[in-house]
Amino acid sequence: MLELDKVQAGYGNKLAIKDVSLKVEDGEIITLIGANGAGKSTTLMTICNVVECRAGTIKFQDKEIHRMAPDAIVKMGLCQVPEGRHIFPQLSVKENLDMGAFLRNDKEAIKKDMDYVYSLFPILYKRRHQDGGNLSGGEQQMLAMSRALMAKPKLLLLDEPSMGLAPLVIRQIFEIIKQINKENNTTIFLVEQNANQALHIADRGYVMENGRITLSGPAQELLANTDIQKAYLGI
Amino acid sequence: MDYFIELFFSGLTRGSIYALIALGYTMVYGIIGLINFAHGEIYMIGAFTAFIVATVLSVYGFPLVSIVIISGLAAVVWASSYGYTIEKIAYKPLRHAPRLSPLISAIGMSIFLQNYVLLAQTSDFLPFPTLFPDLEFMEPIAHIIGTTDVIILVTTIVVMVLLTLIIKFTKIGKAMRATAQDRTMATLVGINVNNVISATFIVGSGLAAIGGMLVAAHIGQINFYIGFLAGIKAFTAAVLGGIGSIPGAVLGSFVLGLTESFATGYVSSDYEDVFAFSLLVLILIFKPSGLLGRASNEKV
Amino acid sequence: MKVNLRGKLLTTAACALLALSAPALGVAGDTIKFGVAGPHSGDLASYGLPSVNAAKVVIDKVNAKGGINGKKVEMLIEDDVCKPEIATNTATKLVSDGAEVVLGHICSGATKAAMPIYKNAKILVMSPSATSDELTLSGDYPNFFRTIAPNAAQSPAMIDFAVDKLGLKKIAIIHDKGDYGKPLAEGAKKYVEKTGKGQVVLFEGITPGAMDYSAIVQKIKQSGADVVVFGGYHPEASKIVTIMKKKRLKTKFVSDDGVKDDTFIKVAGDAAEGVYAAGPQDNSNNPQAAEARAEHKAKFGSDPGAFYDGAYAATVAILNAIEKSGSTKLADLKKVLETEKVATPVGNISFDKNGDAVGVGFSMYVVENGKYVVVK
Amino acid sequence: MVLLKEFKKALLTSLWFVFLTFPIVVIKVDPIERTVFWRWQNAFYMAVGTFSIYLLVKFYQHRKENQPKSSDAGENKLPISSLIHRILLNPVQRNIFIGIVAAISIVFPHIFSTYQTNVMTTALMYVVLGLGLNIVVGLAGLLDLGFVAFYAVGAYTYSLLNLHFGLGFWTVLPIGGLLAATFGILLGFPVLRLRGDYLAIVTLGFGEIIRLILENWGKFSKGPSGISNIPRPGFFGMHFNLEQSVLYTYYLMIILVIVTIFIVNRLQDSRLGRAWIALREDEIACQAMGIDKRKTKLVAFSLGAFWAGIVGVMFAAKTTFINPASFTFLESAIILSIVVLGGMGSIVGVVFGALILILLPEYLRALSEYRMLAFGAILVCMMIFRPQGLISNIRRTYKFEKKSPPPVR
Repeated sequence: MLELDKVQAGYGNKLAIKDVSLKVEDGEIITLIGANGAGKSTTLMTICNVVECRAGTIKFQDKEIHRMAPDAIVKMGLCQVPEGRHIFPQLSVKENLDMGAFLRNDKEAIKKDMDYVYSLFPILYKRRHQDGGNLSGGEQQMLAMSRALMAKPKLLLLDEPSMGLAPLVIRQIFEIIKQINKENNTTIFLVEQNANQALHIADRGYVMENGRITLSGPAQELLANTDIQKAYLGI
Repeated sequence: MDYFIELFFSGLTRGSIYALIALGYTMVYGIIGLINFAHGEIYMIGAFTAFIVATVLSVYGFPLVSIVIISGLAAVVWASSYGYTIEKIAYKPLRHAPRLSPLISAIGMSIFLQNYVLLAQTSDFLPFPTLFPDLEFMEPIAHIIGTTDVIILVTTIVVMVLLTLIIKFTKIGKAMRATAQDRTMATLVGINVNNVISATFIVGSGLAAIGGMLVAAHIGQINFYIGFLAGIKAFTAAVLGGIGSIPGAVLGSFVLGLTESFATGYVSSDYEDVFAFSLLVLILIFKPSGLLGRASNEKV
Repeated sequence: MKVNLRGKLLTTAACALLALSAPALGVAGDTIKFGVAGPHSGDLASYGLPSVNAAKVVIDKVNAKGGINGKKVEMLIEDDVCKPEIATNTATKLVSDGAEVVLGHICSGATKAAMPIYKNAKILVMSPSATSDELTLSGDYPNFFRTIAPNAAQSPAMIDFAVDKLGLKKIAIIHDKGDYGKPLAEGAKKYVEKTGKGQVVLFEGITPGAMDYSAIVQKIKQSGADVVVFGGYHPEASKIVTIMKKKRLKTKFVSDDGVKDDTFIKVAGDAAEGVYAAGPQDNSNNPQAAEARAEHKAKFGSDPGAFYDGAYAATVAILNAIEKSGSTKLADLKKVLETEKVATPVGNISFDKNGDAVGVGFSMYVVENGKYVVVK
Repeated sequence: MVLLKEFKKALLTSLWFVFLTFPIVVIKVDPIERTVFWRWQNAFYMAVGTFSIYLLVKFYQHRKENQPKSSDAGENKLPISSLIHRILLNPVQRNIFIGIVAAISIVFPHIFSTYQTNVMTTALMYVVLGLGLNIVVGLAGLLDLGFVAFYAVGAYTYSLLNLHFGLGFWTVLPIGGLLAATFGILLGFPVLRLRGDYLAIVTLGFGEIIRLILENWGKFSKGPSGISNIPRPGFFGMHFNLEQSVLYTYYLMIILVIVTIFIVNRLQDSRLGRAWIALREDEIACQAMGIDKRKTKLVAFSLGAFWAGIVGVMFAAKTTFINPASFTFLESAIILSIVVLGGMGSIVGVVFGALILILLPEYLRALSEYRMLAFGAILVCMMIFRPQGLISNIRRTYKFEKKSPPPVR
């Protein structure tokens, strides 16, 4: 579904990711784990062409997308929930969700999808007229994910959904991720520092260090890998 | 009492013109954080286009109503085209540049446009054709408020309402708000940010053009330099109301217009601008982000 | 490498210096260098460009006839944007380029800043528009002449007219805060206070270029003035009279030379009717004036702008002096200017010891049917 | 194929510009005579002009893209900029460079005409103004659009003190600077809380207020008629003729520029200078580090204003005439442009910026009425091609070397 081949990208005259190659298959949950500053978020931003891809190719559904405009990429069904959630603070919850469906014109279906995300996160329905900026961190994360779902993505990129949240909320969020993957057959590409949680729900995983992929394999194998246990799982 | 009402209406007229120009400032600022110093020049170009088209039409003997409509449309179309083109040439390449670079580019653009009109047209003051004849029924109150004042007020109100509706309910309006609040995220939900910025410039410029045409028709003259002072004042109004906020720009404009009018009426017109700027300083001391601006308290 | 670098740097520096010096190498030739200075860009360009046109018209005519004493006249046109600090550069540039006489500057402020430089170089300067009293009356600038009457003559003329001729006692004096209008207005106020005729009920300055003068017009109305005496230029005057008409004010409007300009009537239209303005002595029977306007129309396809007549007159007077004296030396020119009358669009003029034109007295004009006519 | 596409684009662009400029450039009306002139030839010139400019720009871009990326860490630098960096970082070359500049500035007035010297003096005044504003904008990051107010304070201080009390140039020079600095503090107090663009508009308003007061308060300032016959700077009672005076003023300015550069350079590396830079980057972090925000900002305002005041005195003495028309907003905009164009925070940059922006309009005089048009266009182009300024600031880096201990201050 998504294929990165020797991708390079960066800021100014520094490269943040070097020769990154990875693959996401249809229907999978893939996770990319790594320490702070390893280049995980840059990878996601490069996929959406918010950060320019300097070398290599990115293919989505067998089409090269690294020269396409960001909005065209979204239109193909590739959505991202960025790190830090990026709620539109002065739009209401409902308007935020509307923005998620910005490129869609099928009113009926949008309505149905909105009901669906409200059923996933009933709290959002309660707060639908509040400004996005007034929500708590966990609610904002739910809103960000819902907003991305409103675009009916084929592939959903999630950047650190657990950041700054209470353990209870984290568990809930990860449950929902699994649910979304199963119910809608949405492929999920999950970037996490919380490697333990991420690897538990993922099918496969990649490990990133200093802008390079250093290790990859089925999630269970990675969980069993002693290096990873030492470095990321704190065991 | 009459005197008070007269001053009040003259302040309202001024305020509505400031508002039409200030909206462009505030919208552009909201979306790309740029003080667009060339905005006053857009206003001037709108007025000039209206002047040229109206004169041509009247020479060829068109009826008055069609002259008003066609020249108004032409002013909006061309001013918007200028706004669009200026953004593409002078600001877009600087989107990731240091913050002050687009400001200087805007100042350069402003100097360029003034002299462009000066060279292509003339340095002289030109008489603007009478577009709005005095209405019969207005005669008894003409000494308090004239026909053009009423037209300016009504037009401004209609335009404001339309703009609010556009911003609030249309797709492009929502995209504008989203882009203003978080440009990266707007990109990620599939908004073409470049198009939204262009649209902002187009709408803002169109509003300024309406203002330009109304003012020129009101005072009956035009030259290439009218944009400068209008631009500075409208900018002041926008900041007064809280830059980036659309209702703020309107409120700020009316406050500024009324202050100037009353300052002239009750104190002295010598210090009209001193009052305007002092008011600005005072308000900003007590409300550092303007009347309706959001306090941009950074989270610590 | 180092040597190479230094070499490059030196070459660059040398090139830069050469480029800088290029304009300085004025070639002394067999032309008479006639400088024209004034605002040719910026907000006040509309006052400066007409005098460039006037000089062009006269000089082209003279050159077509073979020049003066066998020498062609060459124009050096320099912009001063009406700013004192730029005017000093303009003046030094003209002096460096070898200007022998100068037409200009336009604004009093710029003229005052530039004069010491011309004075030092002993170059004759004649302005069509700088009215500041100081320029001639202070005696500081022996090389300065002008074809326009000084403020000192104009303010009393306006007040006398309003009070004595029109019989209006309550006077509102308005000015544009500029270096032309404000001294005029202040002079008028002082004159009223000194002579005790009439009463100043309002004295205010307005902001030039403001969008709307409704408030000040309301204030004029409130003050109960019979007459507005305005010191300033025509754009503001036409805005005020337009608003006055809109507000149905019947107050008379008396103004100055800066308003006695056909552009005022064009711009103000109907509202201009009945406005009085002081202006150089009636020149409607002056064939020179008609001819000067016709020449402008033929050459530029439009009517001339502000100070055109005065600039035309100054050019004619300067060239006449050069021709008669056969020299461009200040003393020689001065002698001719002070002794010989010359026919110009502003009348048959010569100059007094101070440099003010003799024979450019004032007439009062009133707008009737879209034309300025003399008030008898 | 690519070529054809580019041609098509160029054609479309030129058509767009023909449309855009149509009413202003093609039609000219005379509303009184009720005649309309159609200047079709202008549309043609516009089409040809934009077509060729478009192709030229594309050609330039194409060449730039195809050039192999320089090994200069990938950073695109102007040759002149990197050259200057290299020179300044190498002490031997730096001394040679300074020597050459000094030599040029000393012989300059002897090679060129009075006019050139006069213009150069003006440019030098703007160098100092730029350096002053650079403290406020470049170092402390406070956007000031009313800098010209302090310049006016200096100029009027000299003119008025001279007019009423007959004080001489040298006496007033420090007074003008100090008074301007006081005004800087006065302005600074109320606006300390404001940030970014709000600060910009308040300073703009402050500048206008000062100008309007000078314009309206005739009894105090002589109003718009201005003050004339201000004496030029003297030298122990000696009297100069105009040429000598121009020369003298020129050398005075050179000395002032050198002193300013020296002081600003020292300031930049001082505790205070580092506090300013830190304040520019992050106010909150600064407060957390114990930097007194109020004091630091006020010092920046008053120091910047001080230089403006000094130059104001010089200005009044040089032009011998001042009126409020010299102190408009446009002047502030030009000074700000100098700082940004030169490269914020960089002393060499500001010097270059001032020389270019002030000398440019003078040497564009050859273009006569197209002068300001060209000036505006050049300003835009320079920003587009060099958004970070001509010479970007060299951040001082402190390296730990074993033998010499790290610089402690």
